[in-house]
Amino acid sequence: MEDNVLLEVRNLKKHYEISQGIFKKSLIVRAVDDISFNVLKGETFALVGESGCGKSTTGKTILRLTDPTDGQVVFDGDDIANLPYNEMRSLRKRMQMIFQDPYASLNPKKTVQQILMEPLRVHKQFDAKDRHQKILNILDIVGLSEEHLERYPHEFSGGQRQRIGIAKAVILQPDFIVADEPVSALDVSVQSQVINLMLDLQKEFGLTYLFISHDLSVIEHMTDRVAVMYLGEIVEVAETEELFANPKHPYTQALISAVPISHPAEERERIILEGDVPSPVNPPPGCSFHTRCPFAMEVCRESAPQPTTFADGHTANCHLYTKKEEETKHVIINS
Amino acid sequence: MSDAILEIKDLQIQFKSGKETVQPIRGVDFTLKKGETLGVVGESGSGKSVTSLAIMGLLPDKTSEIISGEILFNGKDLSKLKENQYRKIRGNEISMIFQEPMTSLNPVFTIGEQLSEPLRQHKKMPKKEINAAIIAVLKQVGIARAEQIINEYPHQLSGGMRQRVMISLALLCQPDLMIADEPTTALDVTIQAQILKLMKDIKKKNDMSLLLITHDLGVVAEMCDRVVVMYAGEIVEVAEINELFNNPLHPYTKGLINSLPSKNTRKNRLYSISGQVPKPNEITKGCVFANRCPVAFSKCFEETPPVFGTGSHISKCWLQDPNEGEVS
Amino acid sequence: MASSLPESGQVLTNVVKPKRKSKTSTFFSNLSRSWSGMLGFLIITLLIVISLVGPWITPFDPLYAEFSKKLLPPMTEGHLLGTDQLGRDIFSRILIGARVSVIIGVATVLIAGLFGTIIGIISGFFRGWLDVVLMRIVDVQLSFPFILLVLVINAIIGAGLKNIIISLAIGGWVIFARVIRSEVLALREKEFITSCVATGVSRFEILIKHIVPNLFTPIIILASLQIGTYVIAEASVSFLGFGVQPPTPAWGNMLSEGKDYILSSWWLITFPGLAIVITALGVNLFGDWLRDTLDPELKGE
Amino acid sequence: EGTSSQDTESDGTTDGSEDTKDSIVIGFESDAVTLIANNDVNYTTDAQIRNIYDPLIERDGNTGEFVPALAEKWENIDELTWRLKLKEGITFHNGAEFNAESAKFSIDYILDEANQSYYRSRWANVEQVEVLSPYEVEITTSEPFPSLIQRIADDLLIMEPGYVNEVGTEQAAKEPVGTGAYKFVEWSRDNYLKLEAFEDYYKETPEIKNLEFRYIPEFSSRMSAFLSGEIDLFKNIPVDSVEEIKNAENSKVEEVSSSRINYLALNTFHDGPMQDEKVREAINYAVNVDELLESILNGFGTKMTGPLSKINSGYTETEDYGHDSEKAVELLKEAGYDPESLELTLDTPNGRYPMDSHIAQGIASQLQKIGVTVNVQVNEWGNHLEKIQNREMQDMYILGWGPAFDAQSTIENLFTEVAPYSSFYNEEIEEKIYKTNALFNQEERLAGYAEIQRDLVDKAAWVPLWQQADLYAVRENLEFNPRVDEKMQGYYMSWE
Amino acid sequence: MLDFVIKRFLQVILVVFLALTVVFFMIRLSGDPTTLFLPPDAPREQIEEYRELLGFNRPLYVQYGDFMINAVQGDFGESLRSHEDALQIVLDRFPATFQLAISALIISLSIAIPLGVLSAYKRNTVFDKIGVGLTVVGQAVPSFWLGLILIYFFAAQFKMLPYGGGGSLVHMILPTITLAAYSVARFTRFTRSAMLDVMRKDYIRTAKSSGVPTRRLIMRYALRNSLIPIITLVALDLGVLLGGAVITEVVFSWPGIGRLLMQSLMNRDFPIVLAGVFIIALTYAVINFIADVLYAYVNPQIRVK
Ligand SMILES: Nc1ncnc2c1ncn2[C@@H]1O[C@H](COP(=O)(O)OP(=O)(O)OP(=O)(O)O)[C@@H](O)[C@H]1O
Ligand SMILES: Nc1ncnc2c1ncn2[C@@H]1O[C@H](COP(=O)(O)OP(=O)(O)OP(=O)(O)O)[C@@H](O)[C@H]1O
Ligand SMILES: [Mg+2]
Ligand SMILES: [Mg+2]
Repeated sequence: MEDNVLLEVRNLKKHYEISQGIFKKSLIVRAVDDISFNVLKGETFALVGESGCGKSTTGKTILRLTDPTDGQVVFDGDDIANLPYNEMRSLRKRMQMIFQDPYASLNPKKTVQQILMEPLRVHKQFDAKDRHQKILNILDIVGLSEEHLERYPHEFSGGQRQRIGIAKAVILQPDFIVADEPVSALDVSVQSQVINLMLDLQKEFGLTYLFISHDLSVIEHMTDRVAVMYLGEIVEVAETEELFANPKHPYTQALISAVPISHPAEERERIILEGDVPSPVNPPPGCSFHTRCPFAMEVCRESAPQPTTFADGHTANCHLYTKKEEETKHVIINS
Repeated sequence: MSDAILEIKDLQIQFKSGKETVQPIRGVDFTLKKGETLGVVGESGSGKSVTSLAIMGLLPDKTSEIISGEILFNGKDLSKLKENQYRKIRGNEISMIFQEPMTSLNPVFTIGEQLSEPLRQHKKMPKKEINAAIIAVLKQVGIARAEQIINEYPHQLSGGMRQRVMISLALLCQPDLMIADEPTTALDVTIQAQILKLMKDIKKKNDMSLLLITHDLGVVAEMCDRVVVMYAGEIVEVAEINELFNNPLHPYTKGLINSLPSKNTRKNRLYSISGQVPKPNEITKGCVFANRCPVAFSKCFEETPPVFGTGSHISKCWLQDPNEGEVS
Repeated sequence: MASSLPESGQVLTNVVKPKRKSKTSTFFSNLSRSWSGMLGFLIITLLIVISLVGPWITPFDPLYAEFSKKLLPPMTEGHLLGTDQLGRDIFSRILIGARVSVIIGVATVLIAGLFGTIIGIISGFFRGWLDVVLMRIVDVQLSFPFILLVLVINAIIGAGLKNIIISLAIGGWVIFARVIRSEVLALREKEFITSCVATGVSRFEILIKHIVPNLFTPIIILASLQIGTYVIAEASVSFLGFGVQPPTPAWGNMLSEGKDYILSSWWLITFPGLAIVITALGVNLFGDWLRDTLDPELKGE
Repeated sequence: EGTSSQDTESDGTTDGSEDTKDSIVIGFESDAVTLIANNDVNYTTDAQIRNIYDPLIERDGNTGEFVPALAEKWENIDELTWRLKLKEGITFHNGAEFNAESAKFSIDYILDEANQSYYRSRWANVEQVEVLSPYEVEITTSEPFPSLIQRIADDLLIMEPGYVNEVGTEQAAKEPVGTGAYKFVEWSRDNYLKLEAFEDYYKETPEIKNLEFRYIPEFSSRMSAFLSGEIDLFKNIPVDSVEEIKNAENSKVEEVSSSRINYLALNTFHDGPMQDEKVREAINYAVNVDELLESILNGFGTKMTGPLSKINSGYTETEDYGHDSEKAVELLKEAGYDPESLELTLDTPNGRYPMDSHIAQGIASQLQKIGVTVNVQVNEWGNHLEKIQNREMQDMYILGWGPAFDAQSTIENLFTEVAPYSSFYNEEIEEKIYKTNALFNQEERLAGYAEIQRDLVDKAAWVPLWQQADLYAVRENLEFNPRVDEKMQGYYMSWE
Repeated sequence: MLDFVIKRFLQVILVVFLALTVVFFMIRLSGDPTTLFLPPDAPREQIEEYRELLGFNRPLYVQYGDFMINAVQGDFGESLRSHEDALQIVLDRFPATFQLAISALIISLSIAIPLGVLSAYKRNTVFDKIGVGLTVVGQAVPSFWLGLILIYFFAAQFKMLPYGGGGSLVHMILPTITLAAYSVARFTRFTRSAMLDVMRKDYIRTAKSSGVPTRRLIMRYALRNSLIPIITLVALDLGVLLGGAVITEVVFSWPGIGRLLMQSLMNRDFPIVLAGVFIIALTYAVINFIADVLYAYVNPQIRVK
């Protein structure tokens, strides 16, 4: 399995400092706080969690779009986190990103042609003629055509823009793509088109995705493995089917149970969590979830749980499983 | 039809911007019965919000115009009301919850000040009673620290809390009809589950009718008794909730349901509707969905379909035309 | 390759196909919809035309003093707007004065705009201590009334066309630096910039190819709004005797020279004053229109 | 004893009743800088405080001749010694007595560096002041100082030593005490200065009981104030407004030929055509002074033909160049200049002298007529002066000089090498100037200055323009005789 | 709050310090004033002597150091002409300027806010269009010109009002109108657009949906929201008013700082110029500071943090 790993994230931390003026100590936002996971070649690895839990920050830090506070990001053997700026630039040919907002992620002053030409130019791929051919090629793949080349982003609909964004990401034929909520801004009917495109591209080019989303049904549909984040930490990692069938962490359980039903006849037992996600500025001590956890125990308030591993790389950070006897009790309650 | 609390008949709304006019609502008909939850689903831009604002009489008065149709509330046509008559209904008999809890509360007034407004306007209560009433309603929507919260400002609350405040604002005068325009879209799933449950409970307790606007079929499935499906400013299908999911008639509804990831085999291509929603100015003759419809035939491009169907399940599709033999 | 993606052709059926108008024609069709924008545009055009062809269309030599004809009221002896205390034709002088106003407005906006923009870009893009220092300077300067600053500088460095431009520019660059900096800051956070970084575009190229082009709109809007301020400021400073000096016919010093005649020969200050008002009005109307059409967000600055 | 003052003294006097008006408001373009005497060299300050302080010697309002004021008589003992006999029985506003000590104190005030009096620059030659008797002082100078009397008349005002020593100069500068016709009442900076008649004035109690100066920098505001009756008198009407004031009801214009002269300097310090005598002559021919005077100044001014005006004690008649364009062109060509390609610079202040920048533009037009291009450069006054003093002027500039009552101070300060104000310098002439200055014999002196005047005209040292006309807007029924020395003495005014 | 105050206070000091430094050097480099004070016939040696006496012959940095050391102690030196304390001279004029600026501010606010609100409320009506038109014109009229015209009509032609000058309230009318004209236009425009902005906000729609009548919506809700940006503008404009007072003071013979500063610039009376710059920069900074505090006060989002 080891040789299969494309990306390895080890103890990654990203803390933002919010200045409060000269006289106050600045606030530290623990956007990502010590997370580790592996992404295997060719798989779709999902990050799921509530708003503000640090999904995007993780994605951006992995691509070195912001510098990590601490930890390592090993991509195909290179530690990205410590790579010099210029080497990192050339490595970007192999790792790309798809953004959430199709309206904001394209420069309004550039034509499609210019947008797609840029990656080729920057990484000195092909000569002038071949570049044009390559652009036409990729446009065709994402479902646009030559007549769109001279148009500006505002002349397209949301779905089409997302296609342009995807085209820009795959034109260099990268190995790895971070897709940060690529479909959550899109309408249902267009969302499925884009998901299909991503699936097709993965097949076509053998892509590896880090797929960030808060939409559990999309994650269930298209990803291979899932990491669940809560307040800057990963609380559970498992293969997708395993996770949905057999969630271990109380938060995962609540999350899955909160998804609206897909047919009116469906009956579902709900775990309704109390309250809101705490602020990452001063996360609660101990297990960060204990403030909302229906099973919170004394120990949860005091110490942070270590990951417990179950079968097939399924791990969860929860005190329920660090004490064997309690584990059985609660799993029964919640499954 | 006496049990209808809200009846909308052939509503058409036009917007003017500069010299151009667009007509995003081109014939909306539906009925909301007393005590029921009616869902309105449709993609972005299909006219859900405009319809709900029209019911509340909150369309911008200079640039918009109801060019035809009636909005009957308890038999009274709201669209003909004068502003100060309308005012007596808003927040009193009909109230509304908006999509964005972040921007829908005034940042420079305390929660208490904002919540006292409907009571001041409609109930002429003394100050003390107002406060007591507010606290009671806030407790009802599950806010424990109600006494403190009335002195706080919106930015001090989280998104979920704010949406609860919005709901209590809508509840204060115990309206007969509540309109909720995508009340949970901006919220996280766990919070969404809280709010949906709350709304269900409250609706039951207060014996209200609820018009729930959303683009999420899951929310509809969870909450509604009946569903209206809108597409590009028109209603394409109306049905009982189970009927809609079990036996959708309009190809658009079918497409929507089928493209839900959960309806598709894992890791396979999803069912999808090609193309995208036409902009209001691109709509010409024929069925509005014809250009995306996988089963469209020539008639669809020529003539606008009327409403077909009997009883509670109706749809606007030539395929439902009893005179049309061929069904693909 | 494309064959594996059966849907690709179909997606296009609904593509918006707007008639692609040229930029100028959209500009004019937008303009024609707003009478105030149109009026502003006409005034500006007229002003520019006058300042270009002024010397050839003046009915009299604007500098020639015909002593026997001094202080003629308007519409006498062929002097449309009368003559001044030296018998010079006021209409001709106003026509030539337009050039000074245009030069001052444009030159100041170019200098202040260029300098302010560069500072704003440096500050906003590179941040760090440089930003802190530059913005403190901007703060400091903003804590001093503009007109007074211009006046003090002009009094110190001396009067004259060149110096008034310099002092207006020194007084004016900060606004540009402020606005441009905040624009750059906002742009930096835009996803399309992040997207460029993700592509591997170098910082320099991001700045030149992606940030700068997106600054044109705010710069143009701001510049058009500032010109009016400069024209009025120049007139004020000239009025106080510091600005453009006679005999150069500038509206401000025409007013300054004519102010002693206000009670006896009203036309001496009325017409140059009106010229200033109309110019400032035109520039403001046009600037407002530009702002409203190009960037509804920039209101209020 | 006072003859008429006693009966009017009542509470009502300050306001002035409708019928017998006894107060006057004078509009002034700017405030006095300070109210202490002998410090600020400035017309506005001096004109105002002269109502509070008296000089030892004053000038006759019509002729400019020296007449006794606090001094009874003065004599020249030798080249370095002067003796003044003072009047007796004169009191200051505070009751103190005026005597030789006060005179000595006032001169010493100028001489004491600590007081930073700007007058000291002209008094540097005064070595000491000695009190010979209670009413007699003797002034010794370090070198011959023939213009000492002029200095005494123009600069020196008498302060009360007791008062100044008691309250200090700072306070004395705010609430002055003198022997003048008016006592200080109130001073609001940049707003007004209010004075009231000094009952015990040594001449006679002034008829005008209340004298107020009001500061109005803008002419048009001043004019409005005058027309609406808020002020009764102001100086320096622009020539183009004279008619209007004449026509306004209850108003009149008073005019006097001032001692101040205006000229066009031809700069020989600057390396350029002006160093050539022919060119200077050509300019003299080309400039039509009569036309300028008539058309720009509306005739308000008295044409000059040489360095001195008629009012000057050393005046001698010199020949007028007259206006002759052809001759001008000829001379230029002789000097080797093609008028068409000659380009000259003409600097002018703006608003310092009547119509100054307009005159400059007028001169430019006139030279234009013979083909010479003239670039008029208008300077802010401070810059103009600095440019002259730093000798940075180019070809020509406009300047005024005054008061120009006597030959020596005018000629010495204008036409020697150290004095930049005409920017003309000729070694021979300078020699003559110094020689003449040192003469003590009145006749010889006059003859010497007459010769210098003719030489200067011969060499076309400058283009003499005119004596300024001082124009005053005056209430119709106000008795007011404008003075050649520009002073505005409430004492000499009265309502009819 | 305290640290906010301290921080702003430091900023004020910095502002004032830099303003003084810059003006000091510019003014010194602009030339030497000695000759202006002396009689024109003063001999050369005398000029040199005075130059030395006034300290203008020393190296610039020494002059600067001296100036700063004294300025810190509140001593800006003596006026070069009257030898009085420069700061005191400026302070004596301050009330007049402040009075003018404040009354102009009060007048413009009391006209502009109702007008702006009404204009926003009656958007796109004839009233609004005329209002907007007038405000654009109002911003295009140079104040000195307006001042002259006002004098022409009211003082000279109709003799209704005095030409200006200090004194009673009547004297203030014309200068106040002149000074206020521009701000009235600006505030009206700004209030209008702020109101229109706020009226589009979701929370106004919320209030409307609770049945709040339009009148109350505007007077209570929208106005309070609009006031927040207006406060900042007012602070900025008080500075503009103080600056604009220079011209107005000259035109209307108003005995304030602006006119003094003008004269001192002309006379090269440097200590007064510097003291004037000091007072204006300080006032301006203090006003901004007050505005910030006020802003924080009316804006709960800042207040609580
Ligand atoms: N540049 C930044 N400066 C300061 N704090 C930041 C910054 N970017 C993100 N944060 C904070 O870090 C936390 C994590 O943000 P992040 O954007 O990664 O969340 P997310 O999981 O992607 O949420 P969403 O679903 O809303 O996109 C949040 O609390 C956010 O406020
Ligand atoms: N004030 C307005 N002026 C002009 N057009 C408008 C206005 N408000 C809405 N529209 C247009 O009306 C159409 C329907 O908008 P509406 O907001 O009702 O859609 P929606 O179904 O609520 O969509 P969403 O899910 O995005 O909220 C859109 O095309 C929109 O552009
Ligand atoms: Mg995110
Ligand atoms: Mg909506």
